[in-house]
Amino acid sequence: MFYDLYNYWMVIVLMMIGLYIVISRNNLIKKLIGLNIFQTSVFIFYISVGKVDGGTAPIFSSTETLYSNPLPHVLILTAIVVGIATMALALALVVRIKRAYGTVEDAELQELDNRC
Amino acid sequence: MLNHLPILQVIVPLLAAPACLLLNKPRLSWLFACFAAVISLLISGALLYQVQQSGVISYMLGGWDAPWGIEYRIDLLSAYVLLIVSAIGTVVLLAANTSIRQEIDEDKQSVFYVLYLLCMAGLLGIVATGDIFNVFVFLEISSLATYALVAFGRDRRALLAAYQYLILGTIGATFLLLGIGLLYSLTGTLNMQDLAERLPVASESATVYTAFAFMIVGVCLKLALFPLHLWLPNTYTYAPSIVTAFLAATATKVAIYLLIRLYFSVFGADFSALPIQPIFIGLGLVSVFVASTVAIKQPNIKRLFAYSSVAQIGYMIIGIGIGSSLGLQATLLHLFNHALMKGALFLALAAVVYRIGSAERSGFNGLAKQMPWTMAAIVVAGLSLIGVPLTVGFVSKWYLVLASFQSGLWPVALLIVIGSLLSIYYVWALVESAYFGKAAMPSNVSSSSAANLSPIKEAPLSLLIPIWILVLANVYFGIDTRLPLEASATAANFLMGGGS
Amino acid sequence: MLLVITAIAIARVVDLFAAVMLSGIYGLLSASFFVAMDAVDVAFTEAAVGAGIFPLLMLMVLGVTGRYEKLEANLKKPAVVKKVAMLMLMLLTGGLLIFGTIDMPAFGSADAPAQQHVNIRYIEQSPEEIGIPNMVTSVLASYRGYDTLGEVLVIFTAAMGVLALFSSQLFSPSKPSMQVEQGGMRDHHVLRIVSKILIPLILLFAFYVQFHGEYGPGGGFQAGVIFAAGIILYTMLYGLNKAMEVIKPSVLRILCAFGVFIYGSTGVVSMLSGGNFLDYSVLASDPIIGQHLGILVIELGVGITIAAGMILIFFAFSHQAESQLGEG
Amino acid sequence: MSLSAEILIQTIILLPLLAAVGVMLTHRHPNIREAISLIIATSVFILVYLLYQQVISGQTAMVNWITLLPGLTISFKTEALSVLFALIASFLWIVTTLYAIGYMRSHEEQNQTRFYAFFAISISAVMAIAFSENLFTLFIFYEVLTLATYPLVTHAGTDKAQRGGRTYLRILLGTSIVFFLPALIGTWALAGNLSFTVGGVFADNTSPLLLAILLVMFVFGIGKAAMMPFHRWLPAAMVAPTPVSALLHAVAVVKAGVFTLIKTLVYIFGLDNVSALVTTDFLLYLTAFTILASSLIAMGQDNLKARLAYSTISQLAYISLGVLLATEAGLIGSSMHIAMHAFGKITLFFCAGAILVASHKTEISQMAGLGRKMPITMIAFFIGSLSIIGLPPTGGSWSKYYLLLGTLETQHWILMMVLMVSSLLNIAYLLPIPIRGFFPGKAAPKSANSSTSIEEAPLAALIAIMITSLGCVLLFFFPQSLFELAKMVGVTP
Repeated sequence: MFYDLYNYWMVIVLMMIGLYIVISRNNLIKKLIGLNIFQTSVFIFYISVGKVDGGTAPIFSSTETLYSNPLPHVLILTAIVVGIATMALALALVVRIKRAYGTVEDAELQELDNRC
Repeated sequence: MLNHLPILQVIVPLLAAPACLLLNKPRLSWLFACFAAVISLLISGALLYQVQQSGVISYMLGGWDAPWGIEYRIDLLSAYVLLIVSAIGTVVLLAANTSIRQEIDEDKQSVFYVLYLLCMAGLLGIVATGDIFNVFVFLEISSLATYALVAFGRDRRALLAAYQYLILGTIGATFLLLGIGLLYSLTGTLNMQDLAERLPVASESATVYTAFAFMIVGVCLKLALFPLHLWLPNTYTYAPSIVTAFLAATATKVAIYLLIRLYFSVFGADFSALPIQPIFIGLGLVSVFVASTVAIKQPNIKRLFAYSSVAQIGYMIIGIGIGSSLGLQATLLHLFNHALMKGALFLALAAVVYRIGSAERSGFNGLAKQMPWTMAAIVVAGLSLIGVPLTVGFVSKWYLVLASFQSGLWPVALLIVIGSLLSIYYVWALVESAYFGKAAMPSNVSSSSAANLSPIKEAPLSLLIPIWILVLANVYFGIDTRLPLEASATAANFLMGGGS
Repeated sequence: MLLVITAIAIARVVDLFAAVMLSGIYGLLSASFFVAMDAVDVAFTEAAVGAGIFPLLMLMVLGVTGRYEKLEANLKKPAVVKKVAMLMLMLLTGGLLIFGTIDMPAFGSADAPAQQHVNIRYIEQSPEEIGIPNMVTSVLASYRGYDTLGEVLVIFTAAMGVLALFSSQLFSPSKPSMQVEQGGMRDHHVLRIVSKILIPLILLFAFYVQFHGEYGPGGGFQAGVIFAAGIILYTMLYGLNKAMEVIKPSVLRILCAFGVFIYGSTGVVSMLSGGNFLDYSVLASDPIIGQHLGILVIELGVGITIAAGMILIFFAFSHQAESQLGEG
Repeated sequence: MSLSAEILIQTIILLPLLAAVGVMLTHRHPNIREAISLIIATSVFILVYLLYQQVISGQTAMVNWITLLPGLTISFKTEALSVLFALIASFLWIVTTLYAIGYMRSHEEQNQTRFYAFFAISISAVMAIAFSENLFTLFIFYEVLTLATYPLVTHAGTDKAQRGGRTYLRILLGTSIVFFLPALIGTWALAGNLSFTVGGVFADNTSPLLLAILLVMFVFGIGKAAMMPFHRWLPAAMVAPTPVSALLHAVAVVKAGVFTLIKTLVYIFGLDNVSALVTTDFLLYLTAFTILASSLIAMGQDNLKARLAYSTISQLAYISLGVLLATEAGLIGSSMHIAMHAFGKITLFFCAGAILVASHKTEISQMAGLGRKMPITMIAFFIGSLSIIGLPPTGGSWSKYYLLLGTLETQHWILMMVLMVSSLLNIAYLLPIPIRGFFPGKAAPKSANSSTSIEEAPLAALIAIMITSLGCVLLFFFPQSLFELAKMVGVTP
């Protein structure tokens, strides 16, 4: 059983690391990197679900009969795009924040806000 | 064309968005966006009618049958929510031109309308679809658009608010994604209908519970249920007023819809191995009390009503938590009603911001003399928020209390009522300062500089008309309750009976 | 697993530059993992995005915001309680997930429900129904074509959002002050010559990927990203202004919207020809040819939007970075 | 009569609204404005009187306006108690308008148009309350009345007025939302029906415990009845101009409260049920406590209006007590006391206002010797006091008599004692005012010096005072019609 689920558990560890970075770090960019790890771990999870032992990539060929599941791949393609889109927007926000406040540290931002 | 209505509902604003971009003239973009919004409003009306006449409409995208392709599935509930979203979206958009011209640089205005349409299309897409992964995709469309819209705010804190919202929203969405993945790994399908059929087979497994928990938490992040509401006040406060009006009236409503859909349709109402109902009721009550109490002290009125939104969401969650058909009906009613009243309130605030430049409480002193129509709108919508008879707010409160009585939850009923007492406090304080407060300006500012400031005038008609459309809707549906009542009753019964 | 180690390293490292590099490595690693899991299409994309676009954007932002993360020690109150609470939250979520996985079907087993239900039709019938061997593409573009439309719109939304966030000076004529060459790579003749050969190849490859998607891994999205990468390379070597002369942002904007239109109108046309939205079978007399045609067209739409969107985002960022340098 | 009762009811409710509109339209011409108020007030009274004749001859009528929710309608019906209440309120509206004209002009109040307009709206709400067919309709107009009177209470616009207004609103809205509304919904959930029905709406097998809880919630929820922990709004509302205090807080608002209470107890619970419930005794003693406590507080008040306010609280408790006794005599006593107290108290308030206008005095201690200057006012005050105390030859003696009879019948000796003691207290805090007014003694020579310029109040106000004090006396000699109406309460639908 341990081996059966090994992959999933690794995913969980990755996820937790990502999530930890997101909520514990002060730097806005670092948070985003964490968010990226977090999202990617979910991608890995999906792909793991789709894997079939002994299967090959789901491209039809006359010699193969066992394929891995194409559906998760499709979903994750979409999810990756969504992820990068989110990142792009988030980074744009960070740049604007930097220009407006002069810092990208969460705690400093809070202080600046409280002061005014 | 009639059988294509479900997809047109979403596609019209969706494709209007890039078209809007090509126009590149703010005024033209606005007109075009309005045009698209009105069309989608008409479509949603037609859809509701169709569903009432002939039951659930199912539309296969790409011509592939349901579990393989993506299905659009419009039942009474989704038709009802579609109508709310497109109606509010349209009315707010009508008011947008005036307010936006003042709050946003001219060269960005057409991009604003593009994003607005995208956001609206995303929300409509969430409601219309019958495919759970498709929900995720459209959720992201609307969320990304929302983040950008919020960042339009003039205050630099808007950026920070958008960033926070983005982080939390993405975590929420990723949780949802994870939940979807877990469900998929168990059932091998993504279609909601199909999921509902296949889940009972697997329902005793820990994986289903986990999936359920993650999806619910993900959605609750989006709908700002109490401990997860932190993003909402900042977002609502610093976003452009129009955006706030739109978000408050629609985005959280769609999240509630999603919660209902997941809870009742996908997992089934009798999925009761977890003590989910007491949790919902408890969280709902805490939301009502904490948020209302915090609201009382807010110096910024936009923020005040943002907290009040959190409280109102609490009411809806209580309705779901009660778990009876009547409770669900109360939630659905409140969904509709809250959209009307918050739409009206935030639009009226937009008008105030338009004239006096901020929504600080001090600015409201004596404002009733200068902006009588706007303030009257705030009063009526505020009364509705409190739940005074002859306004819509009363109807939903009535049903909520009735539902808790019927389920034997007397203390809950009493707490709900006491909760609405808190709303009297914050609404009345505002009304009082507007009507009886002395305008602070003339006394503080020396007469010479007061002369320089042009006197505050009533908001322009382009803002007043949409505001009063919503206000009158508040009153009209408070008196003639048949439409929302019937729709919500049937939808609730359908969900309770047919969903499990 | 390497991924975990990298992730932990990212969490520890204070130098943001290093963190970004590591996350690039992380992207590559996960891409190779995807290959091992038979997900070649995904691996392709992840490699392009996770190890390419994402670190690139990150680096540009770092150029604006500064390289080092401030240690918490420098700031007030480390808040032990908060940390403990976070850790608890972490463990709780993780624990719940592990609890959730206990009942999951074993990894890789062929009879798991995920492999059974809907999947069977995709694998067994898609070659006949759609007529193309790459099942991922057929699911992506046809069975779940609507999701892909959504995906395109997400990129479109993001591009719009980025545009909205950055002032639109991007579209105004470039300022002369930017003409100063800022050393670095732009002076390397070798690089210039190599890239002169390389960039057309990259673009060519992009087109190959674009139209090859039906048979092997690839498709509109990957092609779009590669195309964008080519342009980005060009920009890095020749400077933003020159790149913007070659491809005008306003044109990009139109292209971006245009791609969405291509996709959408395919749907509308199929609707007008009597099918449902995005039902390609009705596009030609023979359903299979219709499917072919439909997929070809929408992949083109995807490619155009993605490429235009990515380049637009990149331009916006680098414009921002340069103006920052100009100010500083 | 050619007019059908249905039309009468609706006209009665809508006419005051028309008056409000008319008042607002003619705000530039005070004379026309006030003429409109007077004319409409008179016609409303005539209409109510016509309705009275129909009701006394045994006819009933019902009007259904809108169905808000299935089973929840806004509709109106004629009934004995309704007519009784409407008669008093509409009659006193005329008188008060007359009085207000004199008072407001000589006092030079601001925003008179707003005053008359909201006044008319309040009356409309009162009429709607009077003729409500079900508890739900009643509740709605109960709230409307609260909101419509708020601008009247805060009329002065000063900080003090606003504070008073806030207390007013807080307690009235608070109780109605925290207790009244849940009780209402609870009733709806238990009985499925909110129509006023003879004998009550609850089925026989309804849990008595629940009913007992509901009863308490209703009694507390109807904050306008000023039951004791929730009485504070009444003194707070005395910041209002005197005509407002007179009509609204001696007549319309507080009487709407006890009216609601009677309606609820008689037609929702049914008197038989009420007497059987465990909490009834508790409530009875609470009313007794209210009577005594507020009388005692009243004695300590030097401000005339405040003293009258506390007196009102105690008199309202009489009415609540009567109906809680749940006997025929008690009920008759309560119903009649609505009328008697209305006439008595309004006279007293008018006098207070007249004194204020004429001499700018608000404190009782300054009023010694005033009887010489304002003999008519002080005589009227004396008559009003007698009626409140319950001494002949005033109407108040009848209702007191029936209330006592009620306590006798149910053998509540303690309550009887309370009533007696309270009457003594009434004497102690009311009668000294006119007596000292006429016979100041040597203690207060100062007032005689300073008040040389004091004259009687304006003529319009004086006429009003005379009418109401005459009313007090007349009601003693001709209580017949009121008595008949009161006897019909709870018997005919």
